[in-house]
Amino acid sequence: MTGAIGWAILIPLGGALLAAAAGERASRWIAALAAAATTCAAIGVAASVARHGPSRHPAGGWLAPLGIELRADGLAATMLLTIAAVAGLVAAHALADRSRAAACARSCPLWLFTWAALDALVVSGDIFNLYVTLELATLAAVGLVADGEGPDAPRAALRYLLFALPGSLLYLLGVALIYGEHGALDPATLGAHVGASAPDTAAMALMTAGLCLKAALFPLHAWPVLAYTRASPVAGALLAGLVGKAAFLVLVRLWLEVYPATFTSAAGPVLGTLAAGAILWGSLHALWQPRLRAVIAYSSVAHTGYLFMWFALGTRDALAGALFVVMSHAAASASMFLATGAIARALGHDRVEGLTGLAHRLPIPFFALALAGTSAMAMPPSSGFVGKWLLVRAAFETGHRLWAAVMLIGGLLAAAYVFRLLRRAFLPRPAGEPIAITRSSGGHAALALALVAIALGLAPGLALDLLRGGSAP
Amino acid sequence: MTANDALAVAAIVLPLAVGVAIGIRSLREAALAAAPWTALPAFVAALDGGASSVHADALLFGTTIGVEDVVTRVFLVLTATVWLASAAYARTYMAWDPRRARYWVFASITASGNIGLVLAQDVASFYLFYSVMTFGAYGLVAHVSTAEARRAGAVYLKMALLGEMLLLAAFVILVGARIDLPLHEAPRAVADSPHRDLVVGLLLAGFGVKAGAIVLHVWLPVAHPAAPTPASAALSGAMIAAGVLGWLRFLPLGIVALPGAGRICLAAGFAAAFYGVAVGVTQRDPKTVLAYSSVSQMGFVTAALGVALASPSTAPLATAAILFYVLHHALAKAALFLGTGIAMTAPTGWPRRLALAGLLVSALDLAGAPLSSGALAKISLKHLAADRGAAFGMLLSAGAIGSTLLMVRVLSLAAARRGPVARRPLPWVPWLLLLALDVALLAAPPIDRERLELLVDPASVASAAWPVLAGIAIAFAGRRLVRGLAIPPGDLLVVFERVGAWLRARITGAVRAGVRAEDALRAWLARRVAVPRRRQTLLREASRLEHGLSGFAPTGVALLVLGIVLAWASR
Amino acid sequence: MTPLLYASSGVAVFAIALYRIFTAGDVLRKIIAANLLGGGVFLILVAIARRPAAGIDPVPHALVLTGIVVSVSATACALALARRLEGTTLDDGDDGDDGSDDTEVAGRGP
Amino acid sequence: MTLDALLPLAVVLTSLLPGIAIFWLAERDTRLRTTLNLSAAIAKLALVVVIGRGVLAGEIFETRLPFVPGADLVLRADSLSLLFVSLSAVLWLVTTVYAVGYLEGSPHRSRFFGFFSISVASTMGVALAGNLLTFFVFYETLTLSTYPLVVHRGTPEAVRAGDLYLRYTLSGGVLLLTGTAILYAAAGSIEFTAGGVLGELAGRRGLLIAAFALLIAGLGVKAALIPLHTWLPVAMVAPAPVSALLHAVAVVKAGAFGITRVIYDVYGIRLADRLGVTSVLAVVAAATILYGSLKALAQDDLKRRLAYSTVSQVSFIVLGVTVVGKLLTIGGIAHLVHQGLMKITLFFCAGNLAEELGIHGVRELRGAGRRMPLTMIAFTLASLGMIGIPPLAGFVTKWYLGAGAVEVGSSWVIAVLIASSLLNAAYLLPIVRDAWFGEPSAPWPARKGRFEVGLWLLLPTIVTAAASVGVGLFAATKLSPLAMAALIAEREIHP
Amino acid sequence: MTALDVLLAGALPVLAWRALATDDLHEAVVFFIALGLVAALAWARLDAPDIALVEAAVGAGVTGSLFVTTLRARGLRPPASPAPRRARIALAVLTIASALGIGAALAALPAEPPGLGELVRASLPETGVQHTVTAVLLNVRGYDTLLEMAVLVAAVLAVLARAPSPSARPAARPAAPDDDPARPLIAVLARLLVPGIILVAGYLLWRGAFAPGGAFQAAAVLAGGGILAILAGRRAPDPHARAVRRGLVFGPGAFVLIAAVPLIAGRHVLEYPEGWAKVLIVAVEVALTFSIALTLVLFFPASGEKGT
Repeated sequence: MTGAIGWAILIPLGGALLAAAAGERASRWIAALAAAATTCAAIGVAASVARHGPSRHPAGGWLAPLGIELRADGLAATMLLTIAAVAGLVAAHALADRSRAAACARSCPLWLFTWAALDALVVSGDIFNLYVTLELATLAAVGLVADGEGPDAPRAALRYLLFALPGSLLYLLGVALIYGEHGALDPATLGAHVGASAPDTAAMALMTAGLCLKAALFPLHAWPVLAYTRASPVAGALLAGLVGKAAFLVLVRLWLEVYPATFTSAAGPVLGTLAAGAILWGSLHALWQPRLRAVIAYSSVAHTGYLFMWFALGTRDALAGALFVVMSHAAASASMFLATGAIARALGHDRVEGLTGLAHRLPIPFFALALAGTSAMAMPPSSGFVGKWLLVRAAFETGHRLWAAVMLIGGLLAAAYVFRLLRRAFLPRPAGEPIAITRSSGGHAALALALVAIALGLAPGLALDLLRGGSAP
Repeated sequence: MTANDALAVAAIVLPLAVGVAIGIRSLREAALAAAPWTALPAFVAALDGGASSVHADALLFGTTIGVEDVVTRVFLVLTATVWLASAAYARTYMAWDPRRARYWVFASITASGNIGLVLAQDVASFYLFYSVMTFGAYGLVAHVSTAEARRAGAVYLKMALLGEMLLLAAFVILVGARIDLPLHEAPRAVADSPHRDLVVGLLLAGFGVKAGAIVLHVWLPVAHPAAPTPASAALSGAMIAAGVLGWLRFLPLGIVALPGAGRICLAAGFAAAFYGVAVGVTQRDPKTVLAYSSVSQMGFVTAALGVALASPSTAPLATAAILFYVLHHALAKAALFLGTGIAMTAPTGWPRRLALAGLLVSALDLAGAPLSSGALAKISLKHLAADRGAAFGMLLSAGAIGSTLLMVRVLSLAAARRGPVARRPLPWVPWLLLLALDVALLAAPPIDRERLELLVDPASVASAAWPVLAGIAIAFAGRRLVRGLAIPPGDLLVVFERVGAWLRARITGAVRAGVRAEDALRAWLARRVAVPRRRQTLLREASRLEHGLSGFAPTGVALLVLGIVLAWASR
Repeated sequence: MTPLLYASSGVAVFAIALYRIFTAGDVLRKIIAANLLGGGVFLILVAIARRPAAGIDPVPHALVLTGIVVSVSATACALALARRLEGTTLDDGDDGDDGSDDTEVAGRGP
Repeated sequence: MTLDALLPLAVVLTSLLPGIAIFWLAERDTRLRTTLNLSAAIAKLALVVVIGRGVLAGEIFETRLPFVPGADLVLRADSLSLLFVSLSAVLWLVTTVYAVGYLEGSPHRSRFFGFFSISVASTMGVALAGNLLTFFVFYETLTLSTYPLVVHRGTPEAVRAGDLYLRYTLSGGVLLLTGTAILYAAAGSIEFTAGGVLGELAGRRGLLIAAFALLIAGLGVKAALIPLHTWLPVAMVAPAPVSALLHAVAVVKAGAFGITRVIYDVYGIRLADRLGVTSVLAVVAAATILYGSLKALAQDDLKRRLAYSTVSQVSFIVLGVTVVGKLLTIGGIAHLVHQGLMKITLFFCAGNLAEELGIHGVRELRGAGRRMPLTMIAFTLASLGMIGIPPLAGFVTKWYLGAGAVEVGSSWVIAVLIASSLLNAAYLLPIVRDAWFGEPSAPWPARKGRFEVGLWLLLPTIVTAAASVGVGLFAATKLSPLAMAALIAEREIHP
Repeated sequence: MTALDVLLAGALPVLAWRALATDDLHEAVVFFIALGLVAALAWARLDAPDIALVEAAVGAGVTGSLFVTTLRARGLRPPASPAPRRARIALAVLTIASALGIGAALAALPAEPPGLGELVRASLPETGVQHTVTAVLLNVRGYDTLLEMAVLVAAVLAVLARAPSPSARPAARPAAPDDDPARPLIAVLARLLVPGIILVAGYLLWRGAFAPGGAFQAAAVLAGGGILAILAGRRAPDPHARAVRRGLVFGPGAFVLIAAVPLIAGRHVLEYPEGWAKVLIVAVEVALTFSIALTLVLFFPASGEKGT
């Protein structure tokens, strides 16, 4: 299946286009088929990487310096699988939801485009191509947010767009400078030439700053929160779960392949400080948010902090840990968003007080929230723990005791804000609150995602081998 | 497993089994019927005199029980006899008691414990049966649901626990890991133990609680009378002897000279003897007087022990003397208790006269009147005193006077008869049998036959007679003097109780204060951190900052600052 | 020499746009700034392409073409949203409000 | 993966899988749930017996699952883990029977038994963990799975107790994680091996002491060492089976077991002693023993008194394990089983009294002996055992602890033992006395069925009471916990 | 380095500042359009004819008209308060500093960079197209263009997400030509220019293969014509109509199909089979032109459309 990597991008693209053109019922079938096929493609890529190790697929047949290369290595394979799992299950939720069938004509193409963009981003081997994939993901995400029913959707979408644009354009300026200096766009050749010259430094600074804004690293963290709290569950799940991680993955590619380690080691502590800030600031705010979605949004801010800790630590294990946090948080936050969606539909609002006495009334969404919460607070046996363990251990190995302490305190704060939600579920239900118990289809997808987060924690060996098997060069 | 071995095992297991069976509703009636005869196998084992040894590896730490030496046999005789008599007596005495079942449960378990500790041949099982007996006896002491019984029970329990802990400490220090140390090696172990003095002290005190040594005796005068009569008989007869058995088993008599310990025992012994008499005489209740008489008699035994400890050469003689003395005391004291029980409630006319006569016989026997087994016991003690100088002999005689005084007191109280007349038939038979056995002891003393001739020779008769006569004379003379004095039973106990109450008040006060202090600390901490108030301002501050951060301009500033810092950091 | 001239003018446009996108109050002005931000970068890119004596390097041109299409799409999307926006600025109303206007259910929560 | 390698994993799964299955059962099909529960418990017991025979014969069963670079998930059945596993397996079967009876007709039983099985699975994991990371993983799952049991009743008071429980156990978990991470960073994978693995790190005293303090603080929360114990009495608000199996046995023992593992299999007793940390821990343990007993004295609620008694008794294990001495180790490790049996009997009796007669306060027990003879006999036996009266379980371990203290010459340990026995007597014997010799203020309600309390509740109580007597009486037999402890001490102290 | 370059290079930042700093939005839009035209000139001076064409048609034309329509649609809104003074000063200083930094970096760029120009020219024959930019756009970096098309469709879906279909609005047809004073002029202009525009677009499309031009440029010009037609009163395409959506998707769909075919044959994605490159590129260009034109027209809101 050498072409699997191509299919992983073309199928969602084609599916999106067909869904956009098709009628209401047909678009749902097309979207479902596309989702299934893309998942198979992703599995195909992962299988080939696991068996034969990394492979290069020059798009259009043009080799490295000239054309764009698609690379299927360990990092790409694991991320493809994660995207397939999360986007697939979110799609299942969107399609299974009878009441919002009409919306599929509008939203199905958008989340298929998002899926295609993320797949393209993860496998892309060209820094300009990364810009295009980032833009596609952002625009599709803006479309999804704009699709929300509330009156505030356009404002949330516009804010999201106007904050994302400067980030990508700073990145583009960085690309321009690097091309100006080395006349090449693929990481392989760039890696060899990029040094500490003025244009390279400026490019690294611009690209990193731009991507930090797009990844919403503290203190640039506030802009996506409005979008998360206003988006529909599907949009929220995709945004917080996957799109939020795209910029980080691009930065990982850059720092691994384009910028030489010595050159960026000086910038590492800067990002480390911001990451620590993100963990503490995000967790603190998640602790007292009145609304469930806001809690999940700030939890994502905190988890972005864990991701960026790799830049300060730099070891291979730390990278495996950060990527594990990507996987576990993608599944966990998506599951939490879907669960919140189901709960909000039943209660009419998503305020935290609404959770009181919910354990028996809405068992499946509650259980999904609990399992996802376990992963969010990085408690064993979830995959969140595996990620945090690798990061904390790497921190101690490289002597960064402060970062280790921050991560551990972050874990405790995470437990605080998760249990603030869960403890209410056991209290008796206040008499007055009506609950519209509809057949909460949202719950099952949320539970499936939460189980993915837990299963990954129980058998991380597979994912770690895949990561190392086709290890990034 | 010879017949004797089976008999020994049955002696322990039968009472225990019956005790448990009573608990089971369906077996209750049958068990209650069998309860009085549970001491029979022990009695038979004691009589036939055969040696036996049973080793059960699995039980506790590998227990061995059996009759292996003369000490075990003598104690088995005395324990079996007393328990058999007490059980027979209780068969009729307890017939109408509403809580009959509970009495028999505790009585059987205590009997099993008592017999077990006699037959036990290793430290662990000795301590096991000793504890079973101690805690079983609580049920007997606190049986009667009156305030005194409950107080007696509480006192008994506290002192028993103290004793248990002292013994536990002693055994742990002495034995260490070799828990299944055979008893016959125990004295050697004590002698060689690096902490010998500490162990000896603990043993003396631990067993002293049971044997009623001075100061540790306070529970005895309170507990024995509170228990029903058969239980009192068993308590004062068999269980006091258990304390002495403990001393004989563990103390290194004849192995090493312990002058210090010896002197202490001697002093404590005689102090107990005379103190017992002094307080006993003033008592109102005959059972309490008998209890004090036990304290004083045990005083003599302690003294004899002191002699043996001080000079190892006299050890065999002393042991023999103590053995016979304890045997005699057990039987006589049990008979006296049962006798007073009957005398106090016998209907007037010939039954009462018969009871009082019987009582007189056992009183004389205990006081050591000539031609009685008491005299024989005293003679063996005198021989011991032979090489210790005249003082020891004189003290012995003074003691004899004291015991006579107490016996006169008992008889006078019994004669005055304040108790209610029992409407139901009285258990004459077991008492009379016990009396007969006591006398018979004279005929076939289980030890040193040759002493018998001495009994009849005129010199010893004279030396036995004068103290008794003097005692009677003093009693009549001092009758009026004694009526004014009224020392509460348990004498020092009142002091201890007040001290104990004060201590407990202090401890619970301290604990309550501790709890209050802890809560105050926690409250102070909460106030100091003032989490709720502080949290509100913190959160308002944080949300204001967060709201500020989410605007465009601040994000722009942050973005550019980050860009510049990154460029600067890696130039 | 001309490429450097145009490149510096591109940087100037980029800087102005960057400054105004963060300080502009009105949404439309921000969108214009976003557009010009892209314009500035494209200027720099094309200026870079112009340098070699041998001939113009077509790759930056292709990049700029793609960039312009992306920029147009973004601007069109932004303007469409701006048309549907009620208020004039993006900062009124904070994020953590009480959530009563929840997007999920048409009916108001109790 | 040969069969031997699968056994430890099977032990954990026999309670994990049914647990997950039970979640999906509807409330009404109690029969299916009970059969599932009981068959799982019996299957586990059978497995444990199989493993037991193997381990005694010197075999080693080990399941090694790839987990994280540099550390695997290892489940190994050695002698020490066998002891804890067999205790938990037996008591789980007994407590399941008890719980079925106790929760008759109460709501959310599927949820209860689901989490109940998962928490036992975590306890099995804790017992069988082969390295420090696996231990931590199961240690935390234990916290998560016991929380819903603490708040099972759903009353605001239960949830508040749950909060306190979480606050302590989660912070403890973080401390444990920090310590584990430090050691893993410094010495690579920390496999539990007799005699400890930190030999080569001996030079870095500061690091070792810091890591030890963190590990013990983390474990101390569950082992209820002062001042980390306050959650235990508050958690008594949970239903009786929970406080019986979990708070008296599984959770509390996990802490003590952890400390044993850290001292013997991570640091090694000699290194720990050289670092001087064991003496500090011994003092804390002794303080906890006395503190627990004194606080128990001041409690009026029966379950809270038993809770404080647990706080004090668990520290015996810690004391036995920290003071260097073969006998002390044997005493400490055997106490792990003995205390478990005695304490679970006491909690079962408390549960029976609460369930049948609604007795919660210690003073309401007067004359209960007549109305519930069997329960009160069990209570009496267990209490006498706690005090250390032969031939019961407590006596054996106290004897070994005492003998060990003498062997080592630390006389203050004997003083602590004696003082604690007296204090135990002070807070337990009055209850026994009132029960047997007190007069009830009002006549007791009549018996509902043929027995004094439901058979499901009575049977386990009697079984555990008999066990606590049997374990003491037959301590010298080969299979008794004492013999096991001696075997462990043999392998741990002098590898 | 002629005076014109200096003039143009200088005009650009000035126009940008004027566009962004004025408080009157109308003025800002006018300056934006002016800047677009000047930029087109600058591209021409920098020998980038393709970009000049696209900039003129799309940058100034379509975007400019979009801004005007949005301005009119939003009507008069209270002027929004700009950011606080302190933040503005800080931002000004920071922007200047970063501008200087980037300027310094640009200056440090090598005069003779190892660009990809020669490589492209060397492999021009295999691309099947003579014009280098089209070769890069549709063959060498065709994958970028593929994703770019997706961006375009995604954007138009986002724009149309909530837009009401013109037919649904009460005033089905725009106001009659006579009531709007400017109407007659536009009507005449439209009748004159539209046919010309279509012709120019066709020519641009055709010459793309060997000279500056191609799909984007043609589509841009075509879109300009379309918008002019709408302004002149012709009915705007209904975004919800099935045919319009098919038209939108036709171009990118064809491109995806062509990209997928080599995959089925076991080759890399978007690898034109031997010799077929030229034909396929032309086919793709035609399809794309039509779809991009339709998309750009759809970006243009039907007049008078209020925010829903």
